[in-house]
Amino acid sequence: MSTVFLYALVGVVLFSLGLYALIVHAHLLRKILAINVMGSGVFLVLVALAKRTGEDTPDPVPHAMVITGIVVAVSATALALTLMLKLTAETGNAELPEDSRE
Amino acid sequence: MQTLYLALALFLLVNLGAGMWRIFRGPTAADRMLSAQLFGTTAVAVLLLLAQTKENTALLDVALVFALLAAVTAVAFVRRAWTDQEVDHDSE
Amino acid sequence: MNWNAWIPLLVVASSLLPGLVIFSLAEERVRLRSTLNLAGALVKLALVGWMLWGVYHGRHYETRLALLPDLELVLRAGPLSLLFVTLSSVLWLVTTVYAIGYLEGSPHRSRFFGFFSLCVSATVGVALSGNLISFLLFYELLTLSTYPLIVHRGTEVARRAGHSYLVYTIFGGALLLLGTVWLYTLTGTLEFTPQGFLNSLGEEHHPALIVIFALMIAGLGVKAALVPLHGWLPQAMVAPAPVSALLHAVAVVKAGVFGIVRVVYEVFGVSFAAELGVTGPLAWLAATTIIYGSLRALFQDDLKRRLAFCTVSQLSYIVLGVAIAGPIATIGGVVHLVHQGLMKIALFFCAGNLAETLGIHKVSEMNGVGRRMPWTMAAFTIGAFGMMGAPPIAGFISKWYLGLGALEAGQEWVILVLAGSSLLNAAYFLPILHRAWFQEPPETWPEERKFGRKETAWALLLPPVITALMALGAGMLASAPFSPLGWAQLIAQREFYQP
Amino acid sequence: MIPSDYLSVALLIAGAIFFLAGTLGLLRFPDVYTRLHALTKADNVGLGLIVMGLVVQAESWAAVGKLLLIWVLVLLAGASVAHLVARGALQRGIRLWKR
Amino acid sequence: MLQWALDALLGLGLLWLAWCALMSPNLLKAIVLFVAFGLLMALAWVRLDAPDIALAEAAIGAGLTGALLLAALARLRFAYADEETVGSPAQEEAKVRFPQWLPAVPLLLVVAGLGYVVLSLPPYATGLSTEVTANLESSGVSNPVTAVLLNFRGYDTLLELVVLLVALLGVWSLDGLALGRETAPGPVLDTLSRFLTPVFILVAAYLLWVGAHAPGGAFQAGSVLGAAGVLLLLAGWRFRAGLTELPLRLVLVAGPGAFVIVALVTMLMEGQLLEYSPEQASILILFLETTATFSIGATLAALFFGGRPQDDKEHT
Amino acid sequence: MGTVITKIPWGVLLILLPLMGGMACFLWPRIAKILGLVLTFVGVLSVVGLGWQIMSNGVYHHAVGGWGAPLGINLYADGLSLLMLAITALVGFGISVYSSGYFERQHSTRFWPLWLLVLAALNALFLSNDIFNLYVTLEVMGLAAVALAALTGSRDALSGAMRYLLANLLGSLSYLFGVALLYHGFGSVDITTLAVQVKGSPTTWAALGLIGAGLVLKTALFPLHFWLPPAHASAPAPVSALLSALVVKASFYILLRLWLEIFGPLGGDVDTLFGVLGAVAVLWGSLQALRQTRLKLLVAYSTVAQIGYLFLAFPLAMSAGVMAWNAAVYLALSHALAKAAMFLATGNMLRFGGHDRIADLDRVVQRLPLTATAFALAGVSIMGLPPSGGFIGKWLLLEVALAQGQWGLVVIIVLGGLLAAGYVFKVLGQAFTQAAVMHESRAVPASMEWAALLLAFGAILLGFLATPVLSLVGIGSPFGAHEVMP
Repeated sequence: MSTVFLYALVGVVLFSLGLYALIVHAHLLRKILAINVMGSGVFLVLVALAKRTGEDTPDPVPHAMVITGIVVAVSATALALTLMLKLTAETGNAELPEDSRE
Repeated sequence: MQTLYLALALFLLVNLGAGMWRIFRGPTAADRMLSAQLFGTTAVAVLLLLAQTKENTALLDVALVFALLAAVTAVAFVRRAWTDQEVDHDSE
Repeated sequence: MNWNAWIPLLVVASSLLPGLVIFSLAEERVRLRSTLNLAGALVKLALVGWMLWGVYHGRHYETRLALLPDLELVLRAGPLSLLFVTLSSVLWLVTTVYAIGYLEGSPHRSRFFGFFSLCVSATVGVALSGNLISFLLFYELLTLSTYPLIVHRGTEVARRAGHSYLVYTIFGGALLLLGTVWLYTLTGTLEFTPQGFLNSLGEEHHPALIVIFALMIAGLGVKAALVPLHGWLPQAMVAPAPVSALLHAVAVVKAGVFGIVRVVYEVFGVSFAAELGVTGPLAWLAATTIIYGSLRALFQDDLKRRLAFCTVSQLSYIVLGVAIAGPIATIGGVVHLVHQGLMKIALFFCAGNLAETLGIHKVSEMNGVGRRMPWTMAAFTIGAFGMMGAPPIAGFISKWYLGLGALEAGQEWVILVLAGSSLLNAAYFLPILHRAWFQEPPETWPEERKFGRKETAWALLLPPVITALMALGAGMLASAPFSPLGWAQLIAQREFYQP
Repeated sequence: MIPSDYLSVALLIAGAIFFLAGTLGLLRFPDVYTRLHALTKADNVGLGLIVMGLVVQAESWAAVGKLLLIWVLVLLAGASVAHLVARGALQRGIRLWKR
Repeated sequence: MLQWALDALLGLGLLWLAWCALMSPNLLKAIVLFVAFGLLMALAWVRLDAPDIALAEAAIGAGLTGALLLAALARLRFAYADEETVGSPAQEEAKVRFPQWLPAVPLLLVVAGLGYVVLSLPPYATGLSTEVTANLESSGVSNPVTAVLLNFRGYDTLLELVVLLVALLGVWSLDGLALGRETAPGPVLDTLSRFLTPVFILVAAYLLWVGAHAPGGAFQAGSVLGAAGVLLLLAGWRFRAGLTELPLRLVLVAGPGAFVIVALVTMLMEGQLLEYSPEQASILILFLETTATFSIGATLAALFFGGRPQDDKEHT
Repeated sequence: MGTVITKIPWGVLLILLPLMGGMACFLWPRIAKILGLVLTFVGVLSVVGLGWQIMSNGVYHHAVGGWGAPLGINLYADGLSLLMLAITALVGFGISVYSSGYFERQHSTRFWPLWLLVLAALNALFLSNDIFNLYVTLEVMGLAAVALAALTGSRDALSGAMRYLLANLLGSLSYLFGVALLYHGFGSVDITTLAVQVKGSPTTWAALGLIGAGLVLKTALFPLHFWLPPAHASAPAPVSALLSALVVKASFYILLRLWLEIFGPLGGDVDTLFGVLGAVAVLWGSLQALRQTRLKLLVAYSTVAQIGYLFLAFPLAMSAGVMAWNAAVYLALSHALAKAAMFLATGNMLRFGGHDRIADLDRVVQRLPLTATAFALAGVSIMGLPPSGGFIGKWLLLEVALAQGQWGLVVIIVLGGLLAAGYVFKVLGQAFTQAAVMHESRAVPASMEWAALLLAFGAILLGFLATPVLSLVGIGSPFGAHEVMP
């Protein structure tokens, strides 16, 4: 098994780990971390598989996509953190209220 | 030479794994931060070695950015995240 | 530019547009509102008269608008549509006059008259629909525009009545929709055609067609108040009297019955329906409704409720006439569509007058009311005798043809039903008349309003008298060229004798 | 291997040893202040030695400059952070380890 | 063999760090572990021959995200009425709503399925690299990643700058946040920031310049600039009030704004959106990258700062 | 005249104008409102222009950067995209008019830039022919939508927005993973190229699973709808309208587009799954809506139900093709208009009465006749009663279901309509009571009432426009060419 697939598999597992943490954790900061880990997993898959060109230089297109993805991720993280802080300030609790249905 | 660089990189990585223990162990937030700092420095060293193996001077830039930003996280910690509450936990 | 293609649409628009304007009028613009209403009604009547004349001379009036790529919105003036259109546009004019008098000074009149106009537009649309999808469209529009009228008073009782009305009619509408779409997937057309358009379908579709027939009759039966789908009708009596009159005589129930007529004659075709074996059960259902409605009417003290159950019963005469599946019974059924409307609207106007002028709501309060309000009660008496089927009033003509038709079709049991129902009619109308004319009036009426030397306001008095006279006239002049009977014969002819 | 390679190897290995020492110190020393001491050894000397080892190998002056800059930056960050952490720890009343 | 061991160790280290970061009962520990995870990710990018991403990750993933998370944690504690509730293990266990293994079962299936799919992909595939190489000449730059980012798929990059702006608008529309407690900067930090800021700027300029032919570019440069802003903010620096109004907003939209204008102009001249003529491509890309760098830097720093600057002034 | 109109690149303007507008609103908050109104109106004109172009020249292509697929990004618009753009422009203009009266001072300066950027993202999304580009547009739209949902900063709004954000991010990542697999499996992210290249393989199925799951989550199909009611119910009224009418449709559009071009032809049972979930959504959403005591939640759950209808087309399309998709598109369009009107009307009632408790609305509804009419007309379309766009959609759907003998779906479609009538009249029944106003009421600007009313009229009018609309959607035959509309 080449390193390409090693890293791609690591990416798959990271994605799933993040998903698992996203589901089981109630604390929002942890959910945000989980989303970030999931993102890293996807990026890893994208970039690892780009190395399959058979030459020294990997396919640059996924690299550009991942850079885009990283910027999107940091933007989303910043927004999510601010929302979390505002919510905590309102409710005194950094978790989502169980269900706001009446 | 290549082998040496790689071996050293590997060694530093293992070293890093050992240092991780302090992040878990704590006991104070400061300890955790210190090990993260060591982590950063080691990563710079590993990067430098990897740059040498790949003979890609661009990787030096990565190390440079690492080195620059190592301070930012640590400062953010000291200035923001470090709260007073841990006074009593520091007993070993 | 072919003007004839736009007249059916104009007939619908002649009440729709005034209605929309009326919605936006301020409450106090009484005169403008009344003018709009009456102008709309008159224009409509004129247009309908024009079409009547034209159709009689073989002209063709048809509006077609694309609705779906292969389905059109069709408004067409045929004999059957004109029968119903004429009835509703004449009665709308009368009812409008009555409503203007009846609602004087009460709140939310703009809203009321707006929906009132919408309701009539929908009814006219139902009448003129040239295919099932147009019919369905106006049928649902009718549901939606009547609901605000039923709950108009805004009381808890009214709200419950409206709720019950909606539950019944929306459900019925869904069944009708289902039947219609299903039919469309089988045939690819929905155009009303004399003698139906299903003959060409193979045997293998017959079970499906029976189910479709059941779905459609169930859907239409809600509005036609066929037992057991009649529950909403007596409840809806909480609405103001003009609304009741409209519901019972012109719009809602008639739309249901008219739909049944259309489905049997122009979708399935009478002979095809008989071949499918669906007319027999329909006749039995109608017979049951006739007897059941009459029996229930017998035990109501509330005047409007008694009239409501009377409606349940009388409507099924029409269904019965259709279901017997013979030409003469058809004439009886179709002509009753008009006759019942005229008589019943007179009766409801009278009931409204009693409530509005004297505060009388119950049969037991009607002692001697004939002396206080002779004109009103005279109209009532004509209506009541008509319902019983006494000659020479319109009801007699209907029953006569129904009976003849039943004999012709070899369904003698129908005579029994008719006789029984006439007896029952007498049993619940004669005591009222007896009370009104031959009992001593009480010292004071429950809630009397004075109108000078008249027994009540002109706007309230004229409509019942006029409609009662029309009922009388329809019976006495039945053989005249433009009489309802004449049209009914024309229709029956097209259904049974034309190739 | 040319002579400069030997020098480089020696420097690199020495650097790695300092890193090991730093890690051990981080793990074994009893309190924040002593651990700080260990850490800064790894930072300053360990990385310094590795940088020197690589400078010997470097192919251009630009690379040398970058390597040195990296070292200086890490030194600076390490020193400042060590200072800040120590000061913070003192301010927060974390006690010094006494035998 | 050594290569393999290094990759395996990195991969396992990534998984282990991620697991520990996600499952640690202590929030601070989780964040520190996450920062460490980011560092290892950067090493992984290097191993995967993706130095551009390694640079971005080093600046954004490991540096700025870490600072953001730490600052958020600080504010979170400030927002809590009861500080004890932050990440204490007892609390954490009480909050688990269902058996923790329950989602693990389907997720293991997901891992197995996706793993199988990844392994089923052909071991060699060129993707679009041949097309990129073929058109690199006329793209105006020689670094293929920059060529993709600013020329071949420049439209994506334009929208990506908008994402940043949207995030900032979102953060600002939520009002300023309480800063949490902050100790006085002290002379060391002051000196450090004074010394480092020019270096940051130099490095950013260098990365921007070098991006045309080597790893680097607007995002990396912008993040370094943003990090400089963060450091200055941490050191207690604040802009003059006048600068936080229109001038700041102008800097923030300069990147996407310039991009849109270039898009319009190129469309008028060449017929297609963002179609550069080969002669002007390199200068246009440099222009776009420069404005983008400023915007990215300012936006990242502003995101770290939290609320709208003038709002914050009212709070303190 | 005609040549001038066909020469202007309307498609590109649809993206760039709101983009620039958003930035300008951010720079100069004072002119934000005017600029927003003008630009959304220009948006309507641009769609007309684009429609003109498409009708005279056929489908719209634009190779961004001049590279063309697969290296560059292609913009593409056929009848389907055109209709989505048109409904976006119309609803968008309605929302703008409404918002100009709704938001005050601070909220206004925050609303306009985000709103224009959402609009730009929506237009970019409907015009894109590149699955990675779609990811970026999804993110712009998603983040801006979240920020708008949280605009009031109330506790409910914040928690709703947070849930929404997490669902959004999860959906995006799942989608991106699918994109990664497709790219590495078939070497392109251009939809047209992929349509040729993609073969049935584990990669394709995994990509379908990931992309499908991500988009279904964003579209809020049962059981992944959990985030929608709190987010849509707690946002400001125009934002709720935007979310329910347009944003949810955007992810549905991508799903539809990818299904049509890439995944659908490969067969498989996913369509059945979509159908079952759609059916459950119709019932569950409607029942939940009936149970609600607060109006906004009722309307939000109604969205859950109506989204279910869209997915009923998938199993039917297997053999019915064009007809089933036409039904889905029609339902989507009329739902967009009707639901926007409904949320705007709800906003009026909320503002007038200060609350949205259904039981106490009698004092509100009857005082706002225009709003009540808007709600009623929108309700007619939602119920699927004639004459309305909703009716046409349901008619087509029923026709297909009956023709295929899918009795289960027939029952669901009819039952869903009945339940919808239940919850719509639960509100409208309040309009006719005679209660007096008990408390302080707040005036509702005419622009807000008319915006709701006109959108509702649009939903009704759509019932009469089936022939032109369905012939428009056929341009470029997005649903395959095996059945040509007469």
